[in-house]
Amino acid sequence: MRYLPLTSDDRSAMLATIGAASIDELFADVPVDARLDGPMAGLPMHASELAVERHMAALSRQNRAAADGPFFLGAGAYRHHVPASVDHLIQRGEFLTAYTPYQPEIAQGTLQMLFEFQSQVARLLGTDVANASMYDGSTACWEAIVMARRITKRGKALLSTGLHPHYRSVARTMAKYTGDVLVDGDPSLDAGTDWAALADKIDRETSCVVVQYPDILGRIDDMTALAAACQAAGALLIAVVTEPVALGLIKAPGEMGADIVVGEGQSIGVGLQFGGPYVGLFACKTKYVRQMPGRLCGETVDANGKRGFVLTLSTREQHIRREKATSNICTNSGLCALAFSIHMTLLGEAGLRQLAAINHGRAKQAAAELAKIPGVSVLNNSYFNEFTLLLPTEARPVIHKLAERDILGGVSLGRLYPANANLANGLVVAVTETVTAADISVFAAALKEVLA
Amino acid sequence: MRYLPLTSDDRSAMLATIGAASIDELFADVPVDARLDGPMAGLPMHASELAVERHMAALSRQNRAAADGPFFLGAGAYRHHVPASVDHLIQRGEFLTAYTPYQPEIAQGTLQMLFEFQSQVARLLGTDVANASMYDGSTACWEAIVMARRITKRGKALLSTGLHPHYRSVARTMAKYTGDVLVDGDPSLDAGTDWAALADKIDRETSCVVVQYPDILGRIDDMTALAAACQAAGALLIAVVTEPVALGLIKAPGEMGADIVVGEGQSIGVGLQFGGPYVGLFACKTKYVRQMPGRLCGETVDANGKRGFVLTLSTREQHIRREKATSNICTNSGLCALAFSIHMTLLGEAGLRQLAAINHGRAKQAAAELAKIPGVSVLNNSYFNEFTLLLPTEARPVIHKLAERDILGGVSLGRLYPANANLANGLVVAVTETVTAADISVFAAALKEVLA
Amino acid sequence: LEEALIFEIGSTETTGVDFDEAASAADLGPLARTAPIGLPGLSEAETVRHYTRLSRQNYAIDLGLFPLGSCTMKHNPRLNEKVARMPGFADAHPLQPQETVQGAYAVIHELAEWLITLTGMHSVAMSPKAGAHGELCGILCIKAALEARGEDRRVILVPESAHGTNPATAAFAGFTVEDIPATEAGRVNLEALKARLGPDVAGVMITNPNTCGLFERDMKAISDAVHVAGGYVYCDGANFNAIVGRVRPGDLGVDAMHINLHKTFSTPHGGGGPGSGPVVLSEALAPFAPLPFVTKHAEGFRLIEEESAGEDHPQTFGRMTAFHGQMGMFTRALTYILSHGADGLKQVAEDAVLNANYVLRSLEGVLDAPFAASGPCMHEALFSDKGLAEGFSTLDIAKGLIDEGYHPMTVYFPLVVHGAMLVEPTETESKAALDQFIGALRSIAMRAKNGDPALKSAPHFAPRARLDETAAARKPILAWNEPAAAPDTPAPSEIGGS
Amino acid sequence: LEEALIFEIGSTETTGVDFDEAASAADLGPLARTAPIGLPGLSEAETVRHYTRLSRQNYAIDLGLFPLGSCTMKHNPRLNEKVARMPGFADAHPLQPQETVQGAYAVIHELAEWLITLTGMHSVAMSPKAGAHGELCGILCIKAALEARGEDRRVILVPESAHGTNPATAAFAGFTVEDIPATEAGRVNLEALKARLGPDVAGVMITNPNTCGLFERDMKAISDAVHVAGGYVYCDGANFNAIVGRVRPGDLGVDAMHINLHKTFSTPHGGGGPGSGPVVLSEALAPFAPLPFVTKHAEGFRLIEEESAGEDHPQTFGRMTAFHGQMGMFTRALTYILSHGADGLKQVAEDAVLNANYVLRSLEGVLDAPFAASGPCMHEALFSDKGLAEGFSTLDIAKGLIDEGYHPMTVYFPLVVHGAMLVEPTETESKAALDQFIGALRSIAMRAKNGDPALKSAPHFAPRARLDETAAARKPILAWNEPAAAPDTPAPSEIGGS
Repeated sequence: MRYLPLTSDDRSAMLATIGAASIDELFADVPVDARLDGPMAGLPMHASELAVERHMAALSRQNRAAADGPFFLGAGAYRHHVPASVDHLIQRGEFLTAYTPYQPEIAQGTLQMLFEFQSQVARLLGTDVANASMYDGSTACWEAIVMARRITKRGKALLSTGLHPHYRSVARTMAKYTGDVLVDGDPSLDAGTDWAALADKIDRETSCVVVQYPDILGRIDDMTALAAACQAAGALLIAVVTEPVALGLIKAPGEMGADIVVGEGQSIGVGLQFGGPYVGLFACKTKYVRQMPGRLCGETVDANGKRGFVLTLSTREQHIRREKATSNICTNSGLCALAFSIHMTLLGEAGLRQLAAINHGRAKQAAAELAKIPGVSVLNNSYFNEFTLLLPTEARPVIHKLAERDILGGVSLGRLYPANANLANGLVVAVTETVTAADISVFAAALKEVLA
Repeated sequence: MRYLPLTSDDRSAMLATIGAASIDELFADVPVDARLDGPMAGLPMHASELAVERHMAALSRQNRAAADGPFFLGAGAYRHHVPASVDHLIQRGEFLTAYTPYQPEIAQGTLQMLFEFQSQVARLLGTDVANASMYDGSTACWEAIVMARRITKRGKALLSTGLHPHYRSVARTMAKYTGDVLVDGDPSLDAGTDWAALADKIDRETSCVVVQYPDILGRIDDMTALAAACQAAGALLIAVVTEPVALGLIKAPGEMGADIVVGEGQSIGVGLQFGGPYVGLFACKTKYVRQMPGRLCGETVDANGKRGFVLTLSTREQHIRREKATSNICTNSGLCALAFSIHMTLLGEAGLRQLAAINHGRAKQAAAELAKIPGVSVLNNSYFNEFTLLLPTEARPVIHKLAERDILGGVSLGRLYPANANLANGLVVAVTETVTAADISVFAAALKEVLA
Repeated sequence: LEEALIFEIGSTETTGVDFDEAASAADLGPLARTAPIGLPGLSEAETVRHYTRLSRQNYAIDLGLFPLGSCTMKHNPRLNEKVARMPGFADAHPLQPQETVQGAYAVIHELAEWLITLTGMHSVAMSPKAGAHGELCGILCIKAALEARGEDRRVILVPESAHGTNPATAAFAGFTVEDIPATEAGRVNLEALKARLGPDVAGVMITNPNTCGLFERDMKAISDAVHVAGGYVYCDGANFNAIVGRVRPGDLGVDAMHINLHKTFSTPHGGGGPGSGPVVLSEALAPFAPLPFVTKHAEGFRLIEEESAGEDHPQTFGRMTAFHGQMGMFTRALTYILSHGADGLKQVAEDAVLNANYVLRSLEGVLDAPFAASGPCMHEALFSDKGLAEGFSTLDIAKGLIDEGYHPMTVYFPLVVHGAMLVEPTETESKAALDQFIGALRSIAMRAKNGDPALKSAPHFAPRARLDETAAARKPILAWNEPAAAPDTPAPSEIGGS
Repeated sequence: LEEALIFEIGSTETTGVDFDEAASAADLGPLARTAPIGLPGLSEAETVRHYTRLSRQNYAIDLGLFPLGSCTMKHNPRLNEKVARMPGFADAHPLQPQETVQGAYAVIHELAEWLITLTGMHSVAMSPKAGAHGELCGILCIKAALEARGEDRRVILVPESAHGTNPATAAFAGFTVEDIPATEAGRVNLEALKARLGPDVAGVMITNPNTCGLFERDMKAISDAVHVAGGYVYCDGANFNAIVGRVRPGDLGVDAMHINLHKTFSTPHGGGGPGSGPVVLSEALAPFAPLPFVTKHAEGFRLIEEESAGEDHPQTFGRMTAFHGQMGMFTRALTYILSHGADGLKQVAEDAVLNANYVLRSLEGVLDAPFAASGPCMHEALFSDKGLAEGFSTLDIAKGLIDEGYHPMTVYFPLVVHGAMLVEPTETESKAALDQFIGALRSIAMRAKNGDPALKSAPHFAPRARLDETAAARKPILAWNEPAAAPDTPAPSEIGGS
């Protein structure tokens, strides 16, 4: 078998060295009735690379890939063009097949990259420091809420109704068990955010306010006043960014006073990947760094005085603190962080700004064209590359009819909020640089037809 | 522009260092009327990676890829499964973006690989030594004929009618200019090779006899007697192998006395690639090594006595000998040789033998099934993984009708020998491990239908 | 071997990406970003060079044996990488209409079936993003099950030899953690465990094979006792690679177990992640599994998420992550599983155990092997620092191994052994590679026993000498900042002003 | 940094490839291979490790500046690699029915159009497999044209500064080669050339920009003179990267010129190949171009090969290779060309020339630059060994550069300059990278001028010290052979026998 180098002769010689008569002897500690004899019944035997590749390719072809036609899905995962060099570099064996950098002398590649990643993320989000990445945006959001409780010693979190409903679900799940109280709700179909109302709800029990920017309906707003209200009440403002490309064009949450900024970094370098692996961004003010979850890479010097990097502040972590750790996390999303960092390096500030501007321009173009369809209107009074369309009918069946025409026309609010009939006519449409003018025309024409 | 790192500031600073007022000054030696001002008219301007990828992907989709359906083409290029690790490894920047190993101290990766490649090729072909690869099989064949002239000081080459017609064309082209006399012809539809007849034609003018093994119609034969006849007449026997996988199952030409063995290595590691780049194999007896064309890698030691590898015997080459060189070649097919060597290492002797046996078995299965079709018969009395079908009608239109059913059913002799009506009903069918039993059934059913 | 930071070589004006159009003017008013962000850019050529050079400062399994115990650094097949990049997997959106992603659902379902069969369990939650996330999933299932039973049990028992994540997870979910001591032989003390069981105990978290590399012989007895006492058994499956295809945890009474796809099933570690931690569940815990998941029906696959969970899966404890989990790891793991098949996976476990025992027996004469007398180990061999010369420690052996061209083994873990060295060769190492490694480790061990002072300053042949971790933690530098103007190149204004 | 040979670590029984079936018995009689072949196999893990480790003993453009003059080591974009692997290109057979490979023909045709336009020529032969193969193509066109004219001209004039391939090519095609001297300023001596022209001269082969890195100012005059004398002008286009988008060789009277796609158009060098050498042709030579080629028609693309050549292209000199040429390089080159566009390609030439002049002017004070006074260079800067200390040579500078982390420049070429050092930075190097390189070269040059003995034994920090090339050539070892039993481990029978 192609991944197993031992030959039968090797195995015999090794058993002799060990002093065992058979492999089975090495499993002597397993109770006899739990020990399986032959290969497990009912399962296929080993297969050639050719056969496996064929099988998986057949499954892959049963999916409609985003590139196969017009594509307008967002709602927390965005399709951007990832330069070929990103994928080339993350496949270098020295990155791909390395472990957590426990031995920094021979892991400076990963460590320096993480230090650069942390620096890029902190700058992008407008904060002081960032960690070496989390599982994804949704778990980062929940960790931020828990972190706010640790800092404020309070247990009530106010969630904006504009927070991604899946992020809300994750927070609710965890809160059930940690005992946090969450105040949340479904969004209403307003042109602007619910932040002013949220500011009014802050009280002395409030650990944090969580807002998404742009929010699930694509709306953007200034969070300066909300940050001030939080600060006045001793609560933390947590900002969630699911589309970091936006920050090439609009102000960073940290600039506007957010205490903790978390995000989904998938947009940059990682790709859609049917939902994962993604890369959670986690950043905060310096003063909170020792309450931060997750890995951190820091600069230091070696015995010869050379600059080098190490994992640091690990006294917060589970392998030192066990049940007193800041979280139970013991991986980051290293390879995705690498992809993010490479793509960000390729873009640079100039490229990111241009990419963001193109996204915004393309979205405006699409919104204008779609709003011309009778009965269709754009909800938002402001947006980056994603906006909510209000249809004259339920959006979910429209999506399926469009899919029959090979158009993936967005995410219906009916899917995101199945229990809320008020939202059923809403359709969240994302427009990135990968969308062409022709795609927009085809989409608009088809939507018009479907709605007719 | 993404591949150009100089900024405008850099350019100005550098011009200042140089002491030139403008870039144009650096082109002062170009006559003014030949100097173009702006970008060339009528051509597109630079484009994003996204746009270029889209354009090329659209062109790619206008081809029917081999994997898209049943596929039976061979005739000098064979579809085999290439393990994913081969492509991974040849894309390592240290291999991909290195130059010819002119500085051996920092090129041992390429050099050791070439030494291993040469050793593998020599063993596979049954010869003493092999070079570091040629452009492809067809040019290697022609170089072998020229080499035979250098060695024997004779100018007449006898080409088997079983030699690939494109190889014959290449040899004819070159012979027109070097002055060699070629004796050749189209194959006749016999079950066996023309080698016995060929042996009779050898005379004192004959520099070499060139036979293909398996030949263009898929026939295989023992070349021992022919080798003896050559030796007796002071001529060299050149064997051409276009399907090296065969040598896992059948005797190597070198074993049977061939003096020079050349081949197309594409089958192992390289893939179809619409005809190139491929990798020419070139091997011979030790006594002829200084008459060999192309690069050679040899073992030596460094100043500290460590084993190392260098390009050697370069006194045969153009950069030393100029017009007295053994050939004008100054590249090899390094990256394809690497792919060949990696794939061969993965296979090993056991794997190669099994692969060859599977190919042969699958071909026998296909031949049996196809021969059941009324009016269809198999020409060959022996073959490896490719055989010639005789159809009751012209094969060329049949091929197109099969293509309409998404079956690529082989190479017609009509395409290979357009001027020879006798061969028009012949169809060369290759069957490798990538062909499934279902593919064979589909092909047989469709062929039956088309012929009905 | 120094590579400057991107902040030192890049510029905010440079970009390695082209666009086909100029950006149109935005009308975002006061939200428009105006201040500089400070993100350096490089051309593509410089970018490729920067990261290629950086990569060469890493050790990796592609370069040599990587015997980190409990981390299972086995070969990562390249077919996995190729498959994960097929457009139907890599370029599909998690919220596409269900009819357009049947192939993706098929992958999730097919992998789920394999995991269920291989573990002999009832069902599996696929969405946890890593092993620790899986632990949380299992513990939340237990908590939900207890709530459904109306019981308020607050204690989770964790053996000493557990991974640090185990107590962290239990504490995170609001449980009180209590330790259970190990026996002299490096296993859970069954009697101590039994003695602690009672109506306040929610369950146990146990690692099997355990972190000493030993199989918990009493696993079934432990499970039975916990079940009788009304608790649940969580098994940390990080070491499942030692028994895959040979033992089914379901047969030992386990209620929940996470599987690290990057350990047992060869998905790449990537310098620390991403992981993937599906959790297999017993029938008792299955009703509480998180959303979303995939079910198979005559007409195709269906995704169960919030909308339909009400009727299909009412007791779910909720969603653990935004989407479906680590799809990119599912494709890789399934590719690996199909490549090995039932026969190959069994061989994986056998070769992993064989390799570990070979290392154990080849080195027990030179390094102290505390549990060697208690029989064969499983997939990893444990040694201690007993017998090293005064002033020499496990750390010196680790750093010495670096100079021999190896990544060190896991050190100072498990905590039950002093100066622990945990060696896990994995099944993808050849005998020749093991012999070479054994020779290197033997020579270093002898140097540490003989007190060779050069060993104290190892590594000497790595990109860096030993790094000052204390300084890093005392005054953390976590992001790059523009250096202050160096004193020897003062800005003109400074000169004027002083 | 030693990696054993596969023959030393592999075994003929081991394989890293699985098959789904047992081999059926073959019935090949006496042709069946019975004797062992001796091909070692490795498992996939070992294979990946072997080649990964080997690769790390190479220097490459991905690791740093690679200033090999006349070799044009520019950045190889990764998009090119991705495109070349698209299944429609990588997994298509050269003999597929024409209607199934229209996209492949479109690539060939689109690239051909670009090459024709960029060079201002009439047509292009795409099939030559490398630059030297392209030279042969061009010379064969000239020979065929002369034959068509019924003239028997046997002399090809080649300037001293030509690439060694030029005379080799001409000789191979049966011509007599005669040298033309260079002027003091490093260019072709126009008068000497004119003086040699006559009815026996078939043509000239000239490199422009030439191998001294200079543009041949008199190119047009040379062409005119050759044409008047009834000959043809072959231009070696290896250095086309210096003028692409700025100058069209067709405007200078060139009849044939090969283009190294791996130089000007960024296809990877791959440690020595594959190359790709399309040849652009003037109207005079176009009728003789080799088969096959692609033509465009209303209904699609058509391949002209032996069958239809009779009517469409009767004067062709024949086929140069089995199939269409280096398709894999065509996709890469076209990808690169489309990425740059007309504006980008012009910038490529300008930046390449700018970078070379920057190196020339930054170093002319420390290294002798023989032609610096004659004006700007093109894409490469030429230095000589004049002024080095007694006993120090160009080779020492080259080996010293290795220790500074660079690949050396081209040395001892062109032959017209003593101890030549030819530096070609290419356009993909940043100013910062050039400054660092200039600093390193300056420091080594100073050491060579001051006679630093350590330089004589450089490199000290490379995988190998200087290798003994003489020994390698004297008694060539070109393939691995099982070593004879070492004297200290004699086989028992030997002991008995002696």
